[in-house]
Amino acid sequence: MTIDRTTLERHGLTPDEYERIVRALHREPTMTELGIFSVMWSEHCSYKSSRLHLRKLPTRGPRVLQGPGENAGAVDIGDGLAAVFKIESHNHPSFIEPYQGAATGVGGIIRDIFTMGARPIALMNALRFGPLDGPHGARTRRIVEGVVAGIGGYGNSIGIATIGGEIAFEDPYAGNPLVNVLCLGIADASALVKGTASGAGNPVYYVGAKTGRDGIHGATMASAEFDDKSAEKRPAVQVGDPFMEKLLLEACLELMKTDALIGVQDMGAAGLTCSTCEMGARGGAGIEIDVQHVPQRETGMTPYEIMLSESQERMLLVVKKGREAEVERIFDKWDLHAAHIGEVTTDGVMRVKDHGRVVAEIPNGALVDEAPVYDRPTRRPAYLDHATTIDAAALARVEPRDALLDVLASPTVASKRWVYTQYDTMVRTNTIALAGLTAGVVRVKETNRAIAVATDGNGRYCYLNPRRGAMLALAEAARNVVCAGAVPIGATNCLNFGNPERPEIMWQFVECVEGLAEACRALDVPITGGNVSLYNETDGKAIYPTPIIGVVGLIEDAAKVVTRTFKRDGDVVVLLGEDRGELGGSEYLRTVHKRVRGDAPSLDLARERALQAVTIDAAAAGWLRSAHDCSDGGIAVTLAECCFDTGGLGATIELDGTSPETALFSESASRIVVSVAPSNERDLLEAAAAAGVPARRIGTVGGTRLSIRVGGERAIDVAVGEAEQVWTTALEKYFKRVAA
Amino acid sequence: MKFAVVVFPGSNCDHDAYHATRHVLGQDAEFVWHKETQLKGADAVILPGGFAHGDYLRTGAIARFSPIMPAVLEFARRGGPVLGICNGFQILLEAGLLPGAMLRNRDLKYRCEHIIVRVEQTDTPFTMNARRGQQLRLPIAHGEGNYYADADVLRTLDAERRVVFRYCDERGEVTAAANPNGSVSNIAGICNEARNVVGLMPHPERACEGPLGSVDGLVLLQSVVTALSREGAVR
Amino acid sequence: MKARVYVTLKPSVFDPQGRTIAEALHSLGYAGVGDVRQGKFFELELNAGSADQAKALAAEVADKVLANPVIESYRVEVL
Amino acid sequence: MKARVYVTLKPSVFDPQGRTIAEALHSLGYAGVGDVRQGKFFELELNAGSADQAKALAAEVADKVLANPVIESYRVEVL
Ligand SMILES: Nc1ncnc2c1ncn2[C@@H]1O[C@H](COP(=O)(O)OP(=O)(O)O)[C@@H](O)[C@H]1O
Ligand SMILES: [Mg+2]
Repeated sequence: MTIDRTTLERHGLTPDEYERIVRALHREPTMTELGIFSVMWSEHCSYKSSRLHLRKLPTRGPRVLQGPGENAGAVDIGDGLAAVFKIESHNHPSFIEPYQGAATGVGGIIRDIFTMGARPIALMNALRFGPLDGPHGARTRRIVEGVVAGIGGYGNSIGIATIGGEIAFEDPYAGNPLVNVLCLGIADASALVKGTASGAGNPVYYVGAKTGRDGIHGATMASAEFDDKSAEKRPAVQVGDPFMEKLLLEACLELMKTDALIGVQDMGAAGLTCSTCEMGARGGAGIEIDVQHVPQRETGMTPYEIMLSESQERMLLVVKKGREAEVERIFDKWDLHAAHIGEVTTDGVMRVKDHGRVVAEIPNGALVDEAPVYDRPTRRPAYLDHATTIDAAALARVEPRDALLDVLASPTVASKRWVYTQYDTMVRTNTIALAGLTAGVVRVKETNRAIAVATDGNGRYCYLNPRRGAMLALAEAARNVVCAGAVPIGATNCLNFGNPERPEIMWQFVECVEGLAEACRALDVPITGGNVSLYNETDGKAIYPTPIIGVVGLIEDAAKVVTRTFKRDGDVVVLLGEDRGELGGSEYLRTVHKRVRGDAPSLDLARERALQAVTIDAAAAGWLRSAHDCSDGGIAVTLAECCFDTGGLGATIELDGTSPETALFSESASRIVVSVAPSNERDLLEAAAAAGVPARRIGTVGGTRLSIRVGGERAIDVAVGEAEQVWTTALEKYFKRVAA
Repeated sequence: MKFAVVVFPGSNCDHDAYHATRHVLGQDAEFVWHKETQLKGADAVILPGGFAHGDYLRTGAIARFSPIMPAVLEFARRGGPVLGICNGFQILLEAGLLPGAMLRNRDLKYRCEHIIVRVEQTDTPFTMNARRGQQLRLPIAHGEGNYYADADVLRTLDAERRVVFRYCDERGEVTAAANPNGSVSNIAGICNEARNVVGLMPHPERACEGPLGSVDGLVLLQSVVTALSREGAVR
Repeated sequence: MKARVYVTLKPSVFDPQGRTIAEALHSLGYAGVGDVRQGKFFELELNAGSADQAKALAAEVADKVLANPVIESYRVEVL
Repeated sequence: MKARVYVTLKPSVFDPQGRTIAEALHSLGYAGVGDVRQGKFFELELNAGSADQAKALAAEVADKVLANPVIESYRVEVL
């Protein structure tokens, strides 16, 4: 057989890679084998462009039970329990078919969590879209509606609370939205399940939906740019079946309570191929299957199609020989048919048969360990020469009050109520901070503890300064869980970038990874897993480099959760941290002055760490009535948001500074606005002083107006109700149906 | 007393009902799988929320054929207290234990948030500890809670005082703005003629503990404990 | 043999989906579109001896399961 | 004038709802029912000069709004 250039191109393989395949096999591959290599060596599955750099991330820590390499990471949360979590992207499918793309993304990450033996208890999502108005506004609104409905459609149905997330709207995402979904589960720390095959002769089971022709080469699609021909690749999108997954979830958790299971992995990207060779590779074993036993939805499917299908809601399990009846009984109870499709072998080979005839025979090592690794060239992008400067003098003067209302109405800053009311935020009665009030917080039943989760990532900062942008993303996500009173104990990350074959993109990627690694080390937050999504481009235009960081934090006493809202008249407002007058990359510059310019805010990791420590201690001491960090929109937005959802409670604030714009809208990092009872003010200020954290009383809670003076001059004086109206309705206005 | 929480494939608030009755209320509670045919000696039955059979076809349409349903019908016929919450309410409608049907929410969107209902009737086993006119702050979480019944049925429901809960605003007024899903007459929950079967869209079981944002749902579950201690259980 | 069962909301029942679509179409400038009503249909593969048997089976299934008589009516077609 | 637009999932796309309904029918003892696929249809009131115009308008609307060409296909019928 000769494999020509077009066949290779169709499989996304280079001639060099083809030669590697021949070397690994010591012969030419069959078509089925070529298909298998093509998906396993796709960027999506092999991490060939990113692997070298991901090694720089710190992945160990005293609480880490499982780092990268399994279906999800796990950290110890005490009481013999583990928090299991991971983030995953479904960007490309969500652009093509927003509802199903987002829904199946949710389905995929949930499977990664319960395959670890964890009961999924919370979902988060980080979304990026283009502007809701302007030339692509109508299309973007449709995408937003579809994505939000799809996330809700899947999560609500399967019954896992969606407890938070974040959404930003920026031009570069118009042709390539981002849909990143995080799932958190709780497992018995001593009973984490691995995706491992071992024990020669142990049976291999397939369970879940039947295999169809859908999604063939989905992994390859996620490894290529979009262009006007992408429409042809469309059938790669699948329809999610949350009901099937609910059955799988319950049946698998029930099976995991027995000791009949050796290992399990879901069939996500690259389907049966990936699960078969990865499980074998992890266990140092081989797996032999016969595709004739694979349940099929369509007739006449070839081994090639069966191995590459990405039909959703399927799992591969290895169980102990002799326990088959018990396993089958559990799946039968849930109306799932478990099909015995093969056995574990000792030869380290993935062997695929079709009615007994061998159609593929590949050493696991060749597929997994010997996959190509590229050290792609990098080059600092030229845009950085001019984008990082701002000509402040050229900015038109704007009334601060109007600027605040403008920024509050920016969809990125505005309340996301329109979105999160479409999600079941409470199912399983663990959510102990209502949606929109803080990082997502779930209690851990049967303990006193709670877990806070936050996701963050500012694409503008990363565009202007990728290294610092990634550091800021980690710092902000950690700060957000800290504001809930939690200690950050682990992080996951989803690295969304353009085409890594372009040196400028690769440079952004490497800078971000290195920045992230440095921040993780400094703040002592290990990375336990993640995902890389490259080729986020349409017609040669890349998205902003967008690392999304999810941080998980632990609260020892669930009764001490802190939220963002001011609570009581007369409470003292204290600013922890200090402003450095940084407007670069700010929401204010973008919204009010239509500029994405300047350098990202500076970040001193030692100061950040001290700030977080003081806040954690103050929360544990019970001093904090509220806590909210300063991010998009600066302290003006922070203060406004502290007043919102309180029934109109206001505040009177005095800030330092000479320029109101800078004092109000600077996005200097490492700042938290807290409110405390007057009797706790001294305690807090002394604790901060002892830790070397700048802290200052900036005002008091009370009245029904938000009044801010800057350098003694009145800058903003607005009724909370008026500002809140702007903030709450800004997003839904775009989605109001036209009256008949 | 003992609650049976029926679990259909796709139920997802089964644990919430179990947790509320067992751990918050301190009563006995047991899950009953839909393929069983006995209620295991329960004194009250809860059909929990969720998406039984994915809610594919119509909400509750497939679940009503479950093997357990004849036992539920028989229990209800003998006067046993049955509470259908959200999807459980939809199943009761499909099973004909309660009249009417569910349509998609007026704005076609799933909605999850706290709303207020007004207790209209207190002579049901699930509201006897409540005051008439009492406002309860409860979460809703549904895409198809737009209750529909034709004019005849509505007249009967009114005449027989069978509308148990109505959506209202903070002042207790039943207004269009306070109606989250388009339900006819702001109906949030109803009961059968014998008053022992109650269905409602809001989730009282999610509102039984302070940290969750409301404890107003407790009164429903406590009522049935009171009712049974007064009147004795049906077996 | 194949049969289709068409299920529609009864005329007296308000159809929020049809209404929303009509509004969307108007806002997109399709002034020529008036009322819209949405229904669903089921395509059933049937193992039946005759068209009449197929029709009877489909009707039974529609009556019992596929349609809710409180709000919906149905129509059966054998292909 | 009236037109109907029938929308179905493309044959290659899995229809979880249809499958679940089929399984429910089997467990109810309807052994004579094989595969089930679910679709939806829209009944449009159209203001059009001719049947051809009506068909063209309905097709345009189907293409743009009623069906999602990525996973669905549609068929138009003028009544
Ligand atoms: N950005 C990243 N940082 C750390 N680990 C990563 C990152 N991206 C991927 N990984 C790890 O690589 C492994 C393979 O990831 P992936 O192929 O996405 O798994 P799956 O196929 O289960 O989704 C996982 O253990 C994942 O945690
Ligand atoms: Mg996986």
